Amino acid sequence: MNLITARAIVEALIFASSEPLTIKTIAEITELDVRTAIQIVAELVDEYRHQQRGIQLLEVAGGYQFGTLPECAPYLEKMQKVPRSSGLSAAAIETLAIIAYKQPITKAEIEAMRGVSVESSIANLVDKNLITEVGRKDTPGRPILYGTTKQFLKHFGLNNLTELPQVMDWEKQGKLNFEEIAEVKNDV
Amino acid sequence: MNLITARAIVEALIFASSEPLTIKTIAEITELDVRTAIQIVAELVDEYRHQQRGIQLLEVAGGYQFGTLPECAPYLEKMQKVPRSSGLSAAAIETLAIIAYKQPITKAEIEAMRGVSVESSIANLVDKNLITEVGRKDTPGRPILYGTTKQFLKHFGLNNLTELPQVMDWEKQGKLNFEEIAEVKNDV
Amino acid sequence: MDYEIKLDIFKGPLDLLLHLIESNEIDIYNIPIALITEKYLEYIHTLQLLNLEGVGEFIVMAATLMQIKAKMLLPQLANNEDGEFLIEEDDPRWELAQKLIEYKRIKEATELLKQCEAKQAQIYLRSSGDFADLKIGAPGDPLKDLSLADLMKAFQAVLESQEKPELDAVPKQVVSLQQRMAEIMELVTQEKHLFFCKVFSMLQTKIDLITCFLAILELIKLKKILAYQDSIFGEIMLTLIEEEVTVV
Repeated sequence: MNLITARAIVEALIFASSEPLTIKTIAEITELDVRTAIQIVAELVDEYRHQQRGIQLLEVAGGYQFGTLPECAPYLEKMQKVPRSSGLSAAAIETLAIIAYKQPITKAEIEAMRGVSVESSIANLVDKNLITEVGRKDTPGRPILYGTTKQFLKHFGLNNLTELPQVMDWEKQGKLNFEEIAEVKNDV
Repeated sequence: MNLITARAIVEALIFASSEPLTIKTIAEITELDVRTAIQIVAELVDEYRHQQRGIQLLEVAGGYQFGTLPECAPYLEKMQKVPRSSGLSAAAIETLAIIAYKQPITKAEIEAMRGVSVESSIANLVDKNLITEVGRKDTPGRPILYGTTKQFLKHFGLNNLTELPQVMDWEKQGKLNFEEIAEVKNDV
Repeated sequence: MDYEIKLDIFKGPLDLLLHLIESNEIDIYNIPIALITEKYLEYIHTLQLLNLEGVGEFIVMAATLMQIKAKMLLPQLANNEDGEFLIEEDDPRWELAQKLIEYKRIKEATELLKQCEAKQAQIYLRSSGDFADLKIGAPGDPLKDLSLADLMKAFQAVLESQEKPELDAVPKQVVSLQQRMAEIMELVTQEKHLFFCKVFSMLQTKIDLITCFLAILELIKLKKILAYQDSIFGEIMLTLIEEEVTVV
């Protein structure tokens, strides 16, 4: 397998995968070493970027995925056969924001912050696979701790949680730093 | 819209469409005349063909669609088989199927059926809350009995386990075979 | 109808309160509690008239506001026996102010997240279409694309892979178990490593298959041969046991 066909294979793999493909998986499947895989992917990203294509190679949720250019969106909207994800309600996205920035967090903690019941928001978000149980809090009743999923990262176009836009003076209050969360996630 | 961006838009449209895209639709959405649309698509087909990519632009069912090169198929097949960190591997699905139909069942009994160690499959399924300990078998060593969880039922939209679709009455047949085999043995 | 829309705008009591504070240009750390309570109750009253769902949560906040209002009326010295200055935390409004500030940040975070979402919504991903056969399980939801039919199929596959010999109605003994055992011993001696399936490949009738299988089992039991696999899903191999070797 020379470098040109390796590139073609990596391109085909990323193209065919319905999920962002990690360097690790790419290396595993192609039997390339990780460094070569990284190099090939970087070359592909560059190529797509500089060829004025309608497609770009994106880094999302810790992996690589093809997507269209935002500039093409008005035309794509006109196309009927394009499945779009349904939007979230205002209440659900507020609950999701709290979970994203404060994870891991319990339902009661979110309710205290929002001042309303978040039962249905949480059910909705779990259903959409944007949040998930990440553990139990070591307090009486051992309430469920929620965190965001890989799908969350994908939905919001983030590579990892550190890419969440900064909210002034807020992150500091988080109970776990993001690297730790990332570790927990990977173990799940 | 100059020709370069038109090409990018056409590329994005074909990429994002869930069905082969006809020249007519492309022309309609881009508001290009049909001749220009044909020309752009032909250029794209050519470009993909001559750049040693892993993706090709195919004419399928009267429309255009991206596909991977046949040469990449072995790698794509391999990708399917790579166990994903979060999805269930084929092995785990098989183990889950056995537990669903044969519960309560011990690890050793599952291993006897699958012929391989199911240690990690079981750990994975317990972790994902699809199976759980339901008791201990009254045999030496009192091995753990596994059964499916409520979440399992919920996912498959079942009210209870009796609603699992019937698979050929295997229990009965199994016994029958053993009896018959025993008979053969006695005959020897 | 008009109010229903308003209720939708305010995602909860904190949202409403924050709106009242901001629209009246009030300092969050120094809320004129009487004024705010009055405005808040006005709004709640309309909600109650409309008998809409979710009013309960707004009423809880109303109670909190009135409680704070009552505390504000108490002589401050009651809580301050040593004659020290009141520290911020002793202000009955402190907790509410903290909550509101936190909620303001939540709103900010929500806005930022919405922007991310809008930006990502501009990017279209490939529809799975033609590649349905290359579906890869989605993360987080291990069962995402697994249907009941898939589960059944998996189980069926297990069943089919089981030793499931069927017998002729009238078993006719063609080759005896002893004969078959001797044959297998011969084969294994010749080939050293014999493919398990190869032993069966020459056999035609079901009864022969069974006899052969039993012969292998018998030989394993007698520690004459050893059955092993190179890898988990590898072919089963048969080999001769020379001396004392543990049987699998």
